[in-house]
Amino acid sequence: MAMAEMWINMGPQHPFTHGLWTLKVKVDGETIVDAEPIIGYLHRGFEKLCENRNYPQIIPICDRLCYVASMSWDHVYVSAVENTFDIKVPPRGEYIRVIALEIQRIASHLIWLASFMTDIGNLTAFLYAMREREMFIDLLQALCGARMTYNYPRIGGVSQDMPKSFPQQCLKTVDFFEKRLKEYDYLIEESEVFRIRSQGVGYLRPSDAINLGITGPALRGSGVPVDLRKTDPYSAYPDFDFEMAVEKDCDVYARYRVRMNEMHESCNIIRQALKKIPPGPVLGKAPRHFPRGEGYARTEDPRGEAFFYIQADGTDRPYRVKIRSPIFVTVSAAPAILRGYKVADVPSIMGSLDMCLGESDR
Amino acid sequence: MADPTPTIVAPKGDKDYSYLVSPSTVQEQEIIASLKSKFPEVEVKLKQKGRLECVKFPREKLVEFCTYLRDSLDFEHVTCVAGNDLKRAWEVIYHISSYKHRCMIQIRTELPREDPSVDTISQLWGGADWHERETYDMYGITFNNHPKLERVLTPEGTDFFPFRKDFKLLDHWKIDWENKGKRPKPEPMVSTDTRFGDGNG
Amino acid sequence: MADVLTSKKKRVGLLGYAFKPMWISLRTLMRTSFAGGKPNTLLYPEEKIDLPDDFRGELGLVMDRCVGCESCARVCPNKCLDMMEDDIGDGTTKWMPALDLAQCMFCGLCVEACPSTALHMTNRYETATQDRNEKIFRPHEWALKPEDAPDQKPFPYPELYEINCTGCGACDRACPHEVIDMVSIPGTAKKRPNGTFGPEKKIPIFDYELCVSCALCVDACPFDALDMLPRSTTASDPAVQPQLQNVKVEQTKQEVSA
Amino acid sequence: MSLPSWEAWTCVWGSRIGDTLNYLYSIPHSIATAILSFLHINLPQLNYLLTWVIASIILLVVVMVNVIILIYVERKELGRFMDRRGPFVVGPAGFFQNFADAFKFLIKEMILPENADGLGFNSTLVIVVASSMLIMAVVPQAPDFYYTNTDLGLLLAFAIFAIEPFAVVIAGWASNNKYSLLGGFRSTAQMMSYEVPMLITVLSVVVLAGTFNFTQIVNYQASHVWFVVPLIIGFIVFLISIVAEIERIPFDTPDAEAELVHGWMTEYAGIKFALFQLTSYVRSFAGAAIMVLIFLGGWTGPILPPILWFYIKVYAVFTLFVWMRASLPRVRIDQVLNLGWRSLLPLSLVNMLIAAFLKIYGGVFHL
Repeated sequence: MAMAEMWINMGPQHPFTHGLWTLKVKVDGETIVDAEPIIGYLHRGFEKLCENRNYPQIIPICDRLCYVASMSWDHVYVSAVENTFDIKVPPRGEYIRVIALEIQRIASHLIWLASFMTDIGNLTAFLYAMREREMFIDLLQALCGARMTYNYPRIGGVSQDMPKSFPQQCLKTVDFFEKRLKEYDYLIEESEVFRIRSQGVGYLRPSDAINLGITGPALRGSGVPVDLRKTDPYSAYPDFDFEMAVEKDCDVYARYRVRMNEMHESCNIIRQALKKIPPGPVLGKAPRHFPRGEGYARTEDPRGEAFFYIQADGTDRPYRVKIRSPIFVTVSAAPAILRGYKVADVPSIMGSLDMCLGESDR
Repeated sequence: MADPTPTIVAPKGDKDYSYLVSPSTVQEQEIIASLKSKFPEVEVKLKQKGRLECVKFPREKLVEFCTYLRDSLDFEHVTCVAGNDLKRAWEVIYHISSYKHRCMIQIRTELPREDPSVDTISQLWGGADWHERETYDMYGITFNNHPKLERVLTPEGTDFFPFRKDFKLLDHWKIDWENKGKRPKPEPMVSTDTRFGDGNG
Repeated sequence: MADVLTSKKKRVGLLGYAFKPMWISLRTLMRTSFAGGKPNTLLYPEEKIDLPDDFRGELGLVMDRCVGCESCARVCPNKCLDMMEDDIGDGTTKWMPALDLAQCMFCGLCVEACPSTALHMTNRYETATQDRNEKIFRPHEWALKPEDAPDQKPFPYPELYEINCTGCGACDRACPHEVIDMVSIPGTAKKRPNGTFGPEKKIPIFDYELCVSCALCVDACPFDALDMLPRSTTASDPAVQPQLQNVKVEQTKQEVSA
Repeated sequence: MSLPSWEAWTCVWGSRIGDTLNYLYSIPHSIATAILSFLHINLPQLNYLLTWVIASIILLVVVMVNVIILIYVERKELGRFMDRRGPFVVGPAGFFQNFADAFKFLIKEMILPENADGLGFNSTLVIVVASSMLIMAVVPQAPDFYYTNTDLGLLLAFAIFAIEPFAVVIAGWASNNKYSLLGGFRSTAQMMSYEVPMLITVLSVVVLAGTFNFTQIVNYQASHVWFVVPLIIGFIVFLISIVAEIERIPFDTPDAEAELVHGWMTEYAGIKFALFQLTSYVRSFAGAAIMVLIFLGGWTGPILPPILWFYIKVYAVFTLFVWMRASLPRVRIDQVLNLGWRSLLPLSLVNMLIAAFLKIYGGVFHL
């Protein structure tokens, strides 16, 4: 027996949205019957902006695609340009990029953890995660001088070499952070309340996940072992020994564990990279004039598959830039995931998908 | 009476994807050969390792081609659908990737200037749905048989397609240095969004 | 499965109902409250974070060093730098950039582009105001004090990769200061099939005394034959220049062969 | 029309006349007597009424001061649990931050939403605030400091506790907001499912003590043993129930900010919102006080005066609430209800059995 159904507008000003978007849910009592996401509040015409700027000038606005994972977006743009014009990056530049990317991945996952924890009502874990994130932001600040919008990668390398004290500081931070990760296990994972909020909630079938185009930790949480760092390696990732985190439970809890394990693996990669880093220049020769051509790059963003497509017409500006944002696709799949759950599950399910509307709306 | 309340079923017994860990033994050349034998008029070439390319694709063949890609060649994932304004024509660029064979195919389809429409592939891959909506939103390229071809990023009721090349951006304003360095006042924006007719809350 | 990390699930147990998480928060309470511990937060207006030297804060201009080359205004993605004539303090005027800080996105591209170390990103980051118009600065209004100015770095000058140069003269046409002179190299003229000789190959010669390092020639060169490189010695010193050029050419040849 | 006789009042509210050992009677009585003799009025009914009014004001002030300290304690403790500082700018160690917040709420606009039901919207505020304050009227704080000491104190306290959900569901409906409506529903459902195990647990205490009177329950514990020892299951059930009753994390589903913006309070702004927040702390204080009285031996303790022991215990219990809030995530509403009906109700019945067993064979355990 269905009760009177009603539409609830969740957002754009709603504590669970983490950005500006609206989720219209049709509820039957407290059960979600249907949902409709509405995005576009942050649409800045990013691709058009890129068409009106020259190649180096696009890097700082790529930061603004998603300011909790700026480095990843800088990197995917820069590597798309490098793929398009066959620009070589010196090995030291690649290694520093990998270090920066992995630090950024940890920082981004910590932001995810923080916001996810507020979604399910644990403010303490939110503050702990933000506290740890601060250490990694400090590292990135030491690397490039900015805390959020880095503008660090350049076409052909990175803008500057890392400071002398950086490796030591980085190792110290990573070691300290792994201790703190154990604390999180106690605080969050081994708590029964967290288990009942996350287990059996937000099922995402693997076949659905692939068909709907969901990528990244959400896909790996459904038991599909796809991590572009492994399956379509780029940059210096083939040099490192790491594993991709995959869980088979397909629920919110699985996605949580995937991200926590990824943070461990990122720590591993940072250690290996600092050990193996070769000497040499960090910035290769980049042309000032770009020929015609087209190319693309795809990388494993903290949120999924990030993709940049560039068409160059021989001028100093790209003719067409297309950005594939993982969250844009994930939002479109929200109704399929949410159907059948309670209103109270909306924050935990959408939180487990790690929303970021800056990159989604572009 | 509305739909019955959906019930939640744990996804047990779904397809096991753990074989994706190790790459398949199928080479890109075999994929190309297979495509060539099935679609002789389509030109597929290998750009680099794991990167296939397919230019000047005939738009009538698209759904057939994509169905073959998905069902027979294990291209499970559509990475991106991008529109483009070539001025002489419209273009839709598909990037479809295969987790199994670890490769990606780029299909560029040109549409005539006067008829910007192409068949949808969102029935094949759900992930293409919003990309096609966005392409419609930004370029006005219509996708036949698309379940819900509406504006997605711009508000409903927008009467222009902002990424077309003939859509001119405003000039960058200049600071009025004579008048103590004031910036010009922006014109007030009027929202035309009508999506929130459903009361409050 | 190789390459796949699936760690074992932690057991919740009876303690997990409330005591494990409560133990962690209690430990934090102990650490922050007793034994001289203190919470992790900084009391912001009183305490401030330590910033690295290369922190990218508010922009500052060293007026003495500015050569008016407009590199910064050209490279700025937001067009927040606007060139204008302004007083430098002693009554004389100079062509310098004005700043609209409200448009600035602190990317630092202008600082990298500035050849004369006249632009500097300071450690100031508290830039909030009530009115956006307060953040529009004429050149002398955002000038740095001399003691805050960064160390001066050597000017970069255009260097020629001879192997790429076709002698088209685009750099000569782009140069605003008549630094570049196109000179023919004797003996490089190609013999045509009909026996006549074509024009001799030309290369640019730089008069570094006049150069302001604006990099317009580099931007103009269609074949990437020019690059801006810092030179510690006087660039016009004839004893140094040929050697440098030889090194460059060898490097380019190695790159090509590789 | 004449005022009702004293006896009519006292049959409900317990004996107050001649209760000279109660400071909350003797002090107001002497003030009232002084005022009336100064005005040369000799009306015993008026004296009684004035005493009552002054006693109410004193009680209100005592509760409010406690609540303000409570909020401060919560913010500070929560800060330390979360590795931050809590308030520290306004006043010594940030003590006056609450006043600053209250002042901020005072200067905000009081909004009545469009299409809201004005009467329901505003009357709810009165009902919620008044009923919550009223709980403290029947809860004695020391043998010589109580407002009333009626024989049905325990039952009356929970009866007043249960008024709020009605007001909440009215508030949710009258706000004309879907979040408020859902919040109101949730609040009512949660209250209903937690009243039952809580009252059964309370009943087990009553079975052991043989009375509904708070003072006698405390005296019984003083002469025998604190009820937390024999009725530990009941204590846990009561703790969970009271946290659900006063709607704190992990059971704050009616105003879960991540799901329903602020639940039934969403549309209330300014001082109305501040009063609701204050009320929730009054309810926390009352819940902690009742818990102390029926399980933790009330005001009994060595050396220190009873009123101090009472407050020490209340603040300790409140710290437990804060600690739980700092550590646990929020439980979903259907899980809250499941917990109430499927786990706590059987447990409370088991606890009742234990109490009955102890009552019959209590001599063995000196109970």
